[in-house]
Amino acid sequence: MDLLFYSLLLQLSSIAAIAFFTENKKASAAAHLLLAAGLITGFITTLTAVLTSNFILKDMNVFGISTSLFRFDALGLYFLCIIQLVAIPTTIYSYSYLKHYIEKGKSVKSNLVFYAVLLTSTQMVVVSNHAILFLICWEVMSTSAYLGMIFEKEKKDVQTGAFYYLVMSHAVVFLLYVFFFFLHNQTNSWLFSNFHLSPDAGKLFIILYALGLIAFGMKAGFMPFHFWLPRAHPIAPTVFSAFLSGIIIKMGIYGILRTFQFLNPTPEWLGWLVLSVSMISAIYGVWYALAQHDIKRLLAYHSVENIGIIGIGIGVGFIGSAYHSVPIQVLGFGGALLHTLNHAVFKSLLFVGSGVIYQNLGTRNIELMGGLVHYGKYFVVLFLIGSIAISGIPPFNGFISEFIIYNSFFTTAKELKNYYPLLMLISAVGLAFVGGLAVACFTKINSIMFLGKERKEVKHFNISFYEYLSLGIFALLCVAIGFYPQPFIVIVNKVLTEGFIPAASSFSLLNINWYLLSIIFISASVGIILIFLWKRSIQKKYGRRISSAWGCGYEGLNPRMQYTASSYADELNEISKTALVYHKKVDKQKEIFPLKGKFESHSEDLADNKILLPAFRNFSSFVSRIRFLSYTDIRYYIAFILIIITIYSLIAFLWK
Amino acid sequence: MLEFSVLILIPLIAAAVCYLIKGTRSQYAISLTVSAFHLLFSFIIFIGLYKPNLPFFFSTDPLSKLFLLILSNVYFWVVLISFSYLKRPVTSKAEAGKKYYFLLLNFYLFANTAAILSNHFGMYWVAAEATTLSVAPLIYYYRNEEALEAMWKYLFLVSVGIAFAFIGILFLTLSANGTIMEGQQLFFSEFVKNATKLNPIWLKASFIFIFVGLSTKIGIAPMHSGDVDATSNSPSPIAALMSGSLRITALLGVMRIFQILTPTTSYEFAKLILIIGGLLSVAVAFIFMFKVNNYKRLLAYSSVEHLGIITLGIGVGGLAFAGAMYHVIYNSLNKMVLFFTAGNIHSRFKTREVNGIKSVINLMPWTGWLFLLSFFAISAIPPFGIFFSELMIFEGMLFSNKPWILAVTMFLLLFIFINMGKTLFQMLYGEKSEKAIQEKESFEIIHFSVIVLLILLIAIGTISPGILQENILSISKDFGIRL
Amino acid sequence: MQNVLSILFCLSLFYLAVTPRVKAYVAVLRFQGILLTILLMLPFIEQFSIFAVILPATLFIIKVIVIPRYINKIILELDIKRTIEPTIQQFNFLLLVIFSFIIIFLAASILSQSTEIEIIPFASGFAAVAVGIFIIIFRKKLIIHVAGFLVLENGIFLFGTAVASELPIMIEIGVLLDVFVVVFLMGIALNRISSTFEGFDVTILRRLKD
Amino acid sequence: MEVVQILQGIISLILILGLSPLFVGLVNKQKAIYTGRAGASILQPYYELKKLMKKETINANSSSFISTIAPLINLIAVAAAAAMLPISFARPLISFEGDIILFAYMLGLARFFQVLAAMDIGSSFEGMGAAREATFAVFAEPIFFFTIGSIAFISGFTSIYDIYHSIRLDNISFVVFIIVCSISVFILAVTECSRMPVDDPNTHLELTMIHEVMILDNSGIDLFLYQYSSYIKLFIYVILEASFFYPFAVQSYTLGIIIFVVVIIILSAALAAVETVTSRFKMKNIPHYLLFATAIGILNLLIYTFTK
Repeated sequence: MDLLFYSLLLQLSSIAAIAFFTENKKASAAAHLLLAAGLITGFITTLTAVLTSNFILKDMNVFGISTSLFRFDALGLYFLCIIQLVAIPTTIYSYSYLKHYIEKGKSVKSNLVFYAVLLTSTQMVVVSNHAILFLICWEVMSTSAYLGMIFEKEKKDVQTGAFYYLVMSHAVVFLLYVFFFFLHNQTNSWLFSNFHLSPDAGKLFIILYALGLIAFGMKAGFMPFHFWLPRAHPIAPTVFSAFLSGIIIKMGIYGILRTFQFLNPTPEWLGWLVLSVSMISAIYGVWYALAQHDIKRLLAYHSVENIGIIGIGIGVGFIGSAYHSVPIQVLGFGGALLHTLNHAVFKSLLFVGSGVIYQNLGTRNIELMGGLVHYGKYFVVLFLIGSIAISGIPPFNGFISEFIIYNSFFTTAKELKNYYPLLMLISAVGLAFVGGLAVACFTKINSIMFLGKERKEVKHFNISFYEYLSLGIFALLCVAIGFYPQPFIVIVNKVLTEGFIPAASSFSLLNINWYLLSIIFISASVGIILIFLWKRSIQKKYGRRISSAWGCGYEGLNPRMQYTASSYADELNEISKTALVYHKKVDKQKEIFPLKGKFESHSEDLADNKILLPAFRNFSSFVSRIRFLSYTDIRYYIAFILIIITIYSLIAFLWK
Repeated sequence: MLEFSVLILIPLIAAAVCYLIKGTRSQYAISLTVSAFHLLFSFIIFIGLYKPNLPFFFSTDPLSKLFLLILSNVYFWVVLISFSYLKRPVTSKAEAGKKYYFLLLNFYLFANTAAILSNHFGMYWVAAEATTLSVAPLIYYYRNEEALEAMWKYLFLVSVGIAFAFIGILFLTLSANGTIMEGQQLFFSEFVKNATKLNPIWLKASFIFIFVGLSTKIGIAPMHSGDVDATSNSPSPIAALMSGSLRITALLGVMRIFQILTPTTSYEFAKLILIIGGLLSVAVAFIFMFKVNNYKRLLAYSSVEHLGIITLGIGVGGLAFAGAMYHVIYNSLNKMVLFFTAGNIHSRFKTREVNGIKSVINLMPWTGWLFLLSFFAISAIPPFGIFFSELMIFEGMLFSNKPWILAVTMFLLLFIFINMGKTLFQMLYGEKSEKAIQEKESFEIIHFSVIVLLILLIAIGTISPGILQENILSISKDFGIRL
Repeated sequence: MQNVLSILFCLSLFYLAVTPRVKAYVAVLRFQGILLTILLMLPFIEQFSIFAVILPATLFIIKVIVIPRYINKIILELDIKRTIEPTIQQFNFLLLVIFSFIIIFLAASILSQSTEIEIIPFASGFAAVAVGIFIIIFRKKLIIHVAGFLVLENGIFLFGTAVASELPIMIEIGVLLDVFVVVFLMGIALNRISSTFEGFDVTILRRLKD
Repeated sequence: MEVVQILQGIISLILILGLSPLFVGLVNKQKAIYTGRAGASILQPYYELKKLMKKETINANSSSFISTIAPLINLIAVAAAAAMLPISFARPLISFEGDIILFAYMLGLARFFQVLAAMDIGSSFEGMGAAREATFAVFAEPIFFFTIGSIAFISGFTSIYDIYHSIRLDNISFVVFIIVCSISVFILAVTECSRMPVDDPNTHLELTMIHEVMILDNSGIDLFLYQYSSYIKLFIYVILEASFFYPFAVQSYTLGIIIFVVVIIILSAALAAVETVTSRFKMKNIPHYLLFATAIGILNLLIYTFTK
C-alpha cells in the first residue's frame, strides 16, 4: 500500500511543479502530467488491491511506520477506485479546459493548486481510519473545492453559489463533530475500525443516525438539503463541477454507508424514512431538472435525482438489515454501490460535455443552442451515450444498477410477504415514473441542443483531442458496464461480502444471470447492424435524397419556429406547478396585427427561494434590529459594570 | 537574577534608551534585539532548559510560562513588522508621535512580563494597570478623532474596571481573615495552598469583582465596548498586540482567582459566572456580525468572540479547559495574522468601511489570499490550529453537565461564520473599480511573517508538541482537572 | 478616630452630591487626600518609624498637591465652565446617594457578622466608590468624570485601610503612581479633545459605533 | 429439452413478427364493416409495407445520423421486447428473472429514439408529437407496473412467462383482480400504440396527431421500419392482454394456441368497436385519463391486498 501513498505524493508534487514553472502553459502541462501519472499508479494499486482482496483492516504500515490512521477496507477501496477512475479523465479534460483560459491570459495556477489539493484530500477521506484525520481531510476537501469554485470570482452568482456550498459544508462538519464525539465517547476510541454500536444503545442510537444521515445527506444533496447543488454546480469551473457532481456528493453516500457499518442493524422505520426521502428526491430532482434551461443547473438537479436512486437502494438495504435478510441487503446496497459508480461515470461525462459546449458557444442556456450535431457528430454520439445511460435505458450502465434495485424490490416483496408487495410495488412504480421523466428530460436536452437547426449561429465548434479522450474514456466505461457487467458485479459483490454485510456470501449478486443480458445486448446490436446494412442495400436500390421538411406546404420554415425546450417540457411542468414554483409570463397581443411578443417560463427552487432564503432574511433583519449592548456613550459602559456586578452578586446571594 | 534582568529589567532599560536616542531605525534595532532575546529566553524557560527562580514578588508556574511564551512571541512579530509599518505615510501630527512608539512598546513588554510573572496580586494589579497606560498612547497613534475617542474610552473604562479588580483583591484579603493567612501577604500561591480555609462569601465577592473588573480588559461582554473601540482604531500592530497578548494577560488574573476557587465550595458558582460571561460575549459578536460595516471592528468583535469561547472553555472545565488553553495560543497567532493583513488592506484602500473595498485578491494578491486563509483559520477550518482547540472545547461541552451550551455555541458560531464570510468575501472578490490603480504588490516582510505564522499555526496544531501538551496537562492539574 | 475620619469622608461625599461647581470637586478631592493622609499617619501615635513616613508623604504629595493643581491647571487652560452639567436634578441625585448609603451600610453590618470588620470605614469607602460611579454616570463633563474616578480611587484607598490589608510599600507607591499617570494621561487626552472637538461633554464622543 | 424450448421461443417470436400486420388488418377490416364500408382486405398492411419498401427514401435537410439509426433501433428494441412474450405455453426466447423490467425498458429505448428522430427534423410538428409522446409515456409506465408488475409482486415471479403462468382461478378476489388488470392493460395498449381515444391513427390534421406526426417526414424504408415496429408494438400489447386468458384452459400447447387465436380475434373486434364508437380526447385531458387508469390499478391492488 505504500505505492498508494507514493502516488498521492506524486499528485501533490504537481503543486511544486506549479510553483517551479513561472509560465502558466508549462506549469499546467507539468502539473497535469504529474497528476495523471499519480492517479494512474494509484488506480492500478487500488484495483489490484480490490481484485486480490488484500484488505488491511487495522494497523498498517505507511513508509515503514505502523499507524492506525489509515485503513484499506473493501468499502474505502471501492470508493477510492471510483475517485481515481473518474479523476483520470477529468484531469485530462482539465488540461485542455485550462488551456482556453491560459490563451485568454488568465492565471490558472491557484486553480490548479486547489484541484491537486482537492484530489488528494478526497482520496485521503476514504482511506482515513481516524475520525479526526477524516474530519481534517473532509474539511480540506470542502474548502479546496470552494476555492476552486470561485475561479471566476468577479461574478456575483459565482460568489453566492460558492458561498452556499461553503456554508453547507461548515454546517455539515458541525454535525459531524457531535456525531464523532458520541461515537468516541461510547467506544472511547477515535478509530473507525472500533466504532460499533447496536440498537440497544437506545436513544443515542437514533440521535447518532439522525446526525449522520442529516450531515452526510446534506453533503450528498438529498431533498430538502439539495438547495446548494443547483447553485454551486452551474457556477463552478467545469472541471470542478464534474468532480463535485461525480465524486464529492458521493462522499455523502460513503458517509451514510459508513454510518450503517457503525450502527447496525437498523430499525425498519429508518429504512422506510430513507426510502421515502430518496424517492421524493429522485422524483422531484428529475422534475425540477425538466424545468431548467441552464444545462449545468439541469445536470445538478439530475444529480439530486440519482442520489435519490442510490438512496432508494440504501433504504431497501436498511429494511433488509432490519429483518436480517441477506438477499435484500445484498441487492439494495449492491444496487446503491453500483449506481454510485455509474452515476460518477456518466454524470462526469455529461458535465465535461456541457463544459465543452460552454467553451465553444459561451452560453449555458440550451434555448440558444441547436443543430450542433452538424458540427461535432462524434461529440454528440458520446453525449448521447451518457444521456441514455443516465436515463437508465439499456444497453448502458444506468440500466444495470436500476435493474438491481428493481430486483431488490421484488426480493423484498417475496421475502417479507403480507403488505410488503404493495409498498414495494409503489416504490417500483415510483422508480419507473422517475425513469419516464428522465427519458423526457434527456430527449429534451439532446434534441434541443444537438438536433434540428441552430437557433443561434455557431461561430466555431471545435473539440480538442484531450476533450475527446476524456469523453471517450467515460463513454467507454458506460458501454463496458452496460454490455459486460460481470466483472464490475464481481467487484461490487466482493465489496459487499468483505465485512460490509455479514454472511453475504450465502446470496450474491452473481445469482442473476448477467451473461444472458450481455448476450441479449450484443445480439441486439448485431441485429441493428445487420438491418442497417440491409437498409443501405435497399436505399441503393430505390434511391435516397435530401429535401426540406414538411411544413404544411409552408416553405419559409426558420430555426425560430422549432419546438423549444420550455414548450417541450411545458405539459409536464404544468402538472406540478406549485411544487416546481413554475410560472410563465406572456404579454398578450391587443392589436389586430400582432407586434413583437414575448414569453418566459421559470422554475424556482421551493426549498431555496421559498423557504431557506426568506427564513434567513427574516432572521437577520430580526437580529440586526436588536440594539443589545451596542451603545456609544461611555457612561453606559460604566453603568454596565455596576449592573453586571449587582446581577452576579444576586446570583451569588441566591446560590445555595 | 539573570532571568529577572533579561525578562523585566532589560525592556525597562531599552525603553529608557529609546527615550534618549532619536533615530527610529536604531530604536527599531534595539527593540528587535530585546524582543528576540526575550523570545529566546522565555522559550528556553518554557521547554525547561532553565529553571528560573525570580526575586520578591515574581515566580513562574506552568500557566505563567505558557502565557509568557505567547506574550514574547506576539511581541517579537509585532516589533518585527513595526518598522515597515512606521514607514507608511501618515498625517504630520501623527509623524510627531512616532518617536514614542518603540519606547512605549518596550515599556509595555516590561509591564506585561511583570504582570504575567507576578506571584503577588498587588504586583499583578500594578503591572496590569501599567500595561493599560503604555498601550493607551499607542492607540492614539493616528492622532485623529476616532483614535482620540477610542483612547479616552479605553483608558477610562479600563481604569475604572481595574479599580474594581482592586476592590476584589481587597475582598480576597478579607476572606483570609480569621485564618492562618490573616495579615499575610497576597501571594496567590499561598492562597491556592489553603484555599479551602478561606471565607466563601468574600471569596465569591472577590471573584465577581476581579472577573468583572478585568473583563473590561479581556473584552468579555458587556464590558467589551472599550476594548472593541480601542482594537478597531489602533494601528494594526498594536491591535494585534492587544488581541494577542494584552487580553490574555488580563485573563491570567481571572484564572488566578479562579484557581483559588477551584477546591472550594464556590467552584460551581465561579464556573457558572464564567459560562455566562463567555456566552454573552459570543452572543454579542453574533449580533454584531449581522450589521457590520467596518472590518477592523469586525476583527475586534471576532476577538471578543474567541476570548468568549476561551472563557466558556475554562468555565465548562474538563477537556474544554485544555482546549481553551490551546485556543489561547492559536487565537493569539491567528489574530496577529488577521490584523497584519487587514493593516495592509487598510493602508492600500485608506478606509475601514467594508463598502469602500473591492476585489482585494485581484489588486493585492499576496495579502488577499493570505487574508482569505487566515479567515479560514479563524473559523476553525483544518488544518489550522483553531480547529483542534475548538474540537476539544466542543467535546468538553458535550460531555459536561450542561450539553445545551454546545448547541447554543454551535448555533451562534455558524451564523458568525456565515456573516463574517459574507462581509469578507464581499471585500475580497467583486470586480475592481476603474480608478483602482493596478500596481503590482511587492512581497514585504509582513507577508513573510504572516506566512511563517500560518505555518506555525498549522504545525502546532498537527504536530502538537509533547512539551506543550504536558505543560497544558500540568496547568489542568493545577486547576484540579484530571485528563 | 478612624471612624471620625470616615464620617468626615462621607460628609465630603454628600457635599459632592449637591455642589454645582467644578472647583468644589477639586477642593473636595484635596480634602479627601488630607483625610487619607491623616488616616495613614494614625499608627504613628503608638510608635514612629521614619521608614513608614514614605507612603503618607507620597500620598500627600500626589493626592493633595499634584493632582488638584493639575486639574485646576487643566480647568484654567481649557477655561471649562464653572458649573457641572448634571443630567438629573441634584435632589434626585442626593436621594440616590442617600439610598445607596443606606444599602451599603446595611450590607456592611450584615457582612460584619460573618467576619469582623470596622463597619464605618468599610462602608464609607464603599459608598465613595458608589458615589464616584454615580458621578461618572450622571454627569456630562469629562473633567468631572476624572474627578469621579479619583473619588472612586480614594474610596478604594479608605476601604483598603479598613480591611487592614498590609500591602508592601513599593506596591502601594506603585498604585499611587498608576493613579497619577492615569490622571496625567487623561489630562493630555482632555487637551487633545479640546483642540479636536468643541466642548468637553461625553456627548461629543459618539463617533465609534457598530 | 433445451433445444425444444429455444425452438418454441423462436417460433413464437417469428409468429409475433409475422402476424402483427395481420392483426392491424383485421382491426381495420372490422372498423370498416362497423361503419358500413367494404374496407380493404385483411392483408392490406402487408401490401402497404411492401409498397413502402420500394419507395425512395427522403430525409429532411436538417436531419442527422439520428434519423438514420433511429428506425433500426426502434425495430430491434420492439422485437427484443416481443422476444420476451409467451405465446400459449411456450417459454419465450428471452426469459429470465426480471425480464419484465428489461421488457419495459426496451420499449423505453424504442421511445427514446423515436422521439429523438422526430426532433431531429427540426420542424415544430414533429416537436409537438414528440413532446406529447414523451409526456404520455411518463404516465403510461406506472400503468404497466400497476398491472403486470402488480401480479409479479403478488406472485413473486419476475419473468413474464412465470407471471402469467402463476395466475390461478381458485381465489375469486384474485379473479376480479385479474379482470380489472386486463382492463388497465387495454387502456395501456390504447395509449402506447396511440389508438383511439388517445390518438387517431388515420386523422389528417397534423396538430391532433401523436404517433403519426412524429414520422411525418419519414418515407421509404424508414417509414417501413417505423410502421412495422408500430404494428409489432400493438400486437405485443394484444398478447399481453391475451395471455390473461390461458388459465381458463388446461395447460396443453394446442389448446393454448386455440385460445390465443380466439382471444386475439375477440380483442381485435373490441378494439375496432372502441375506435368506432369513441372520439379522440382533448390533448389536455389525456394525462387525466391515464391517471384515472392508474387510479383503477391502485384501487384494484388495494382491494386485493386487503380482501385476501
